Formats: sequence, C-alpha cells, structure tokens
Amino acid sequence: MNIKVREEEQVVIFDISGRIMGGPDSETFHNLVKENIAHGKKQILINLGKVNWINSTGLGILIAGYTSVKDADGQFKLVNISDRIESILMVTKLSGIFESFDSEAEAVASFGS
Amino acid sequence: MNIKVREEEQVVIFDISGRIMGGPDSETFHNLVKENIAHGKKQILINLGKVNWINSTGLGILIAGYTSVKDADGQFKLVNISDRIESILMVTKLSGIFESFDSEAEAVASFGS
Amino acid sequence: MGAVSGTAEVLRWEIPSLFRWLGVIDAALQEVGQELAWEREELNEVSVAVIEAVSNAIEHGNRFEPARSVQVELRASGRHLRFRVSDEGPGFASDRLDQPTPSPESPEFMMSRGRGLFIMRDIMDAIRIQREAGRFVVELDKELKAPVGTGH
Amino acid sequence: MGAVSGTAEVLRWEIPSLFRWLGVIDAALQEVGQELAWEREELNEVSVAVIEAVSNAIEHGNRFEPARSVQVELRASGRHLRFRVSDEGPGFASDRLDQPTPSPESPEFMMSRGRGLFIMRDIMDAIRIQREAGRFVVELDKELKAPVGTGH
Ligand SMILES: Nc1ncnc2c1ncn2[C@@H]1O[C@H](COP(=O)(O)OP(=O)(O)O)[C@@H](O)[C@H]1O
Ligand SMILES: Nc1ncnc2c1ncn2[C@@H]1O[C@H](COP(=O)(O)OP(=O)(O)O)[C@@H](O)[C@H]1O
Repeated sequence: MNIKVREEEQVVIFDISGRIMGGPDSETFHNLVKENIAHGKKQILINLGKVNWINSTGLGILIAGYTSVKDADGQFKLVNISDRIESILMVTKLSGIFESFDSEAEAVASFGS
Repeated sequence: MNIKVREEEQVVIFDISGRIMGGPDSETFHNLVKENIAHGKKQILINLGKVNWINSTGLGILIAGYTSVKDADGQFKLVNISDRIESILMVTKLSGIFESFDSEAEAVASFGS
Repeated sequence: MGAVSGTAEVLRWEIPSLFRWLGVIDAALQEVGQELAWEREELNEVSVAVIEAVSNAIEHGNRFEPARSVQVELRASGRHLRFRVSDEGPGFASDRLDQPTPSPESPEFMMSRGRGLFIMRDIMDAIRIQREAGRFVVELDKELKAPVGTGH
Repeated sequence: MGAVSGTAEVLRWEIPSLFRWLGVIDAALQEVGQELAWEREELNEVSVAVIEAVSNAIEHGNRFEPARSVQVELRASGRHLRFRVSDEGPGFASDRLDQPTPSPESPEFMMSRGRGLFIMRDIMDAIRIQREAGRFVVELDKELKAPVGTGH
C-alpha cells in the first residue's frame, strides 16, 4: 500500500495504491488519519482508484480510520471503488456504512453537507 | 487465439487476439493465409496488438505463414509487437526475418515498396 | 472447451507465508476464473473468500514464517468449485464457525478485525476445517450460479 | 523487503496438461517478477523460457492428458533463480541439449517447430534434465543481471 496525501477545497484526499492488507500499513494509515484530525482536518476522502484489492485486515484499517474521524465529528468517505472492492463491501454489509462516490468532483462537493 | 480479417488499401490485415500457442489455431491460421493467396491477396499484415503472448509453437504458425506468402512472391509483415513478443523474436533472431512496424499506418504504407 | 463434466480440473499453488505472495494467488485465480468463464461478480466473490483463507493461513496458521508454506488447491468440476487452503499451524476449534455474523445494528459490527471467517462463510456454500497429513485445511465449496461458458 | 539473502523463496504451481492453463502459470510469473522487482526485460525472457518448458511438458511429456499434472517450482535466492518444470512422461535423451542453435543462415532456421529447447538454453544460464520420483524434470537456472530491487 502506498498513500499520497493532497488537499482539495478543505477536503484531505488520500490517494491509495497497491493492496490494502494490514500489517505495518495499518499503523501508517492510522497515524496519517490522526495527524490530520489533530490539525483540524476532519474531512477525509479515500481514493481507492488504484487499489487492486483489499482483504478483511485491510478493511479493518478503513474501519478504524472511519471510526476515528467519526468520533472527532468529521466525515470519512470513499471514492473510485472497483467492482472487486464493491464485492467485499457488499458481502460485509459495510457498503451501508461507508458513503462512496464514483467521481472525485462529486465526492468533494458532498463534504460539509 | 482469435482472428479477424479486414482490408486496408490492398493490404489484408489479420487482427489477432489472445494467445498464439499452436494446436488447432495452427490450421485455422494457415488456411486463412492460403485462401488469401489463392485470391491473389499476398500483402498480409499481422496485427499482434491484442496478443498477450506467444510460445515457440505459436511462432511456428507465423513462420509457416511467412514462408507460404514469400513463396507466392507476397509480403508478410507484423505490427504492434509488445515487449514480450519482441523478447521472443530477439532471442530466436526471428526479428531479423519479420519486418515489423509500430503503427498500422506506417505498416500499410510500406507494402508494395 | 468447458470443463468436461464428471472429471475435475485440479490446480495447485504453494507460497511462502508472507502477505506479499497473496498477489500471486490472486493473479492465478483471476486467470482461472477468466479461463473457465466464471461470471465476473462470482469471480470477485470467490477470490475475496479465498484471499481471506490464505491471509489467515499466512497470519494465524504460519505466523508469517516464510519457510512454512501455504497451499491452495482448486478442484473445478463444471459449476462446482472446491478450494482447499492449508497451513502448518495449529488451526482453530470448529465451533468458531458457528458464531453468527454480527448484524449492522450490533455493537461488534464496526470491529476492525475478525471478519475473515464470516466473509468466507457468507460467500461460499460450505466451509469445513480438518487436519490432514500434519496440515490444517480449510475447505471451501461453491456452486456457481451462472452457467459456465466455454472459456474460449 | 527483498529476498533475504541465503534463504530461498519457494513457490509452486500445478496445472492439468492443457495449453489453456499456460495463462495461469504466466500470470503468476508476471506477479512474482513484479513482486521481486525483476527488471522488465529479464522478466519477459525468463517467462518466455518457462512457458516453453511448460508447453513441452504439456505436449510432449503428458501428451495433453488433463489428468496428468505439470508442476512448476521456483526457488529465488536474491538474484539467483531456479525453475523446475516436471511432467509424467518419458522425457528425452540429454544429447538433444547439445545440438547447436541453427543460425539465421542455415536452411533449418525457418523450421516451424523445434525451437523450444534452443530458446530455453539461449535465455537461461543452465538447463539440466533429470528423473525424480517418477517425474521428468527440466531444471532451468538464471542469474539475474540487474540488481534485485525492494519489491515494495
Ligand atoms: N488458518 C488459521 N489457523 C489458526 N487460526 C485461525 C486460522 N484462521 C482463522 N483463525 C482464528 O480465527 C480467528 C478469526 O479469524 P478471522 O475471522 O479471519 O479474523 P481475523 O483474521 O481478523 O482475526 C483468528 O483470529 C484466529 O484466531
Ligand atoms: N518434456 C518433454 N518430454 C518429452 N520430450 C520432450 C520434452 N520436451 C522436449 N521434448 C522433445 O524435444 C523435442 C524438441 O522440443 P522443442 O525444442 O521444444 O521443440 P518442439 O516442441 O517444437 O518440438 C520435442 O519434439 C520432443 O521430442
């Protein structure tokens, strides 16, 4: 897993690439989330466009991030979900938890609302 | 292996897709070549753009085609060779035999010359 | 040609116990699914379940010891698939498989770990565990809904 | 992490003896090469050689009998690769490996078959054949030129 962070109209976007499958990635991701929250940046968009796949340990990383942001009264959303990631979100019923979008523009516009 | 045949300015183009690895494909390909020669169509361009890979048995198919066309005083050329196919042509030194092009326009223009 | 009914096609893979090799299993599965013309959504689901089993074998079974192997076997007979994922670890008690999947309303739903077995069970038709020749084996069965195409 | 020097990473694949399964071996190889950060051209060459060995095992060794298996083993220790491709057939005499590769000037150069062994020999550093546990094994060694990267 690789993460690049950028900002777009008050929204912090994490561009993730590769595979999300737990291990040391977990801490890296969570630290980044916490750092942003500490700086008052609580609108976080996870761009999964370049993620091939994710296992349940990887899902756990997203869930932990979601929970931290939620607890800080922020918003944590997903964009560019491939059909493979959609599959695992559906099976786990997590698609009902994570707000997700097909395009970044749509996603960014949705924050704050 | 799948073959679609079309014509562009007197040049017969075989659009091949999938894998070229011998077996029944061999006869299909050779019959197509012979049919075209029989109809006086001896300028044949093999488009390998959608071929993932080829083994030596598949190479044999191309060689047999090349030889038939050559024997009929025609021309048999290749276009859109991926780096993987390039590898096998280099190792076998067949890159010195097959005239090949990066673009179809170039390839088509080269015939008759 | 589609799978000849009656006879199974058997494929096997073996990797060292590191997450980095999950991609090799996944790439092979995608290719098998395409070759056997599995419907895209079913391929996605089946590969999610198998990747979970292999992830568990790597982490809980072999504890990331690269010298220990994880083996995956697929038997495909027409629409019936049987995967066997094995590791060199102690395994787990079978009553773990009887626990219900937490519902979205329950407090455990947002747990960050502990989803793998539920995912496998929810996707596949049957999941069995057994010990065989010193290995711990998770066996996953799936009857594909979609008729299997020709693959060529 | 790159391969730990000294210890080998071992991966294995097994397929039924049909050309349709070559793609599974190839997909897995591409993934391994990427994971171990093999240089693109070397990955291309190595996979060409291995596909030849597997094609021969399917065709000449197992005569396309799907119930007979072709096994591929890769041991990667840093830059050193060893592939072992085995089948259930009679094999061939080792003097076949001593024949020189036809030069572009020779009349045999345009032969449509008979290139596989030459390709393997020209790409790999060493090729050996042996019988082991009832199987015919082609062993292919290759020392990668390019330093192996980190893979992540
Ligand atoms: N192959 C295995 N070997 C040993 N224990 C396992 C294996 N697979 C699963 N388990 C046990 O079952 C538990 C639940 O697994 P799972 O539902 O996949 O969630 P997680 O991997 O997040 O803990 C694991 O924590 C482990 O104790
Ligand atoms: N695995 C094998 N088992 C038995 N014979 C083999 C095997 N591999 C190669 N051979 C023999 O060596 C010959 C040359 O093989 P190769 O150079 O790959 O060319 P081709 O496959 O086109 O004949 C084959 O025709 C076959 O007789």
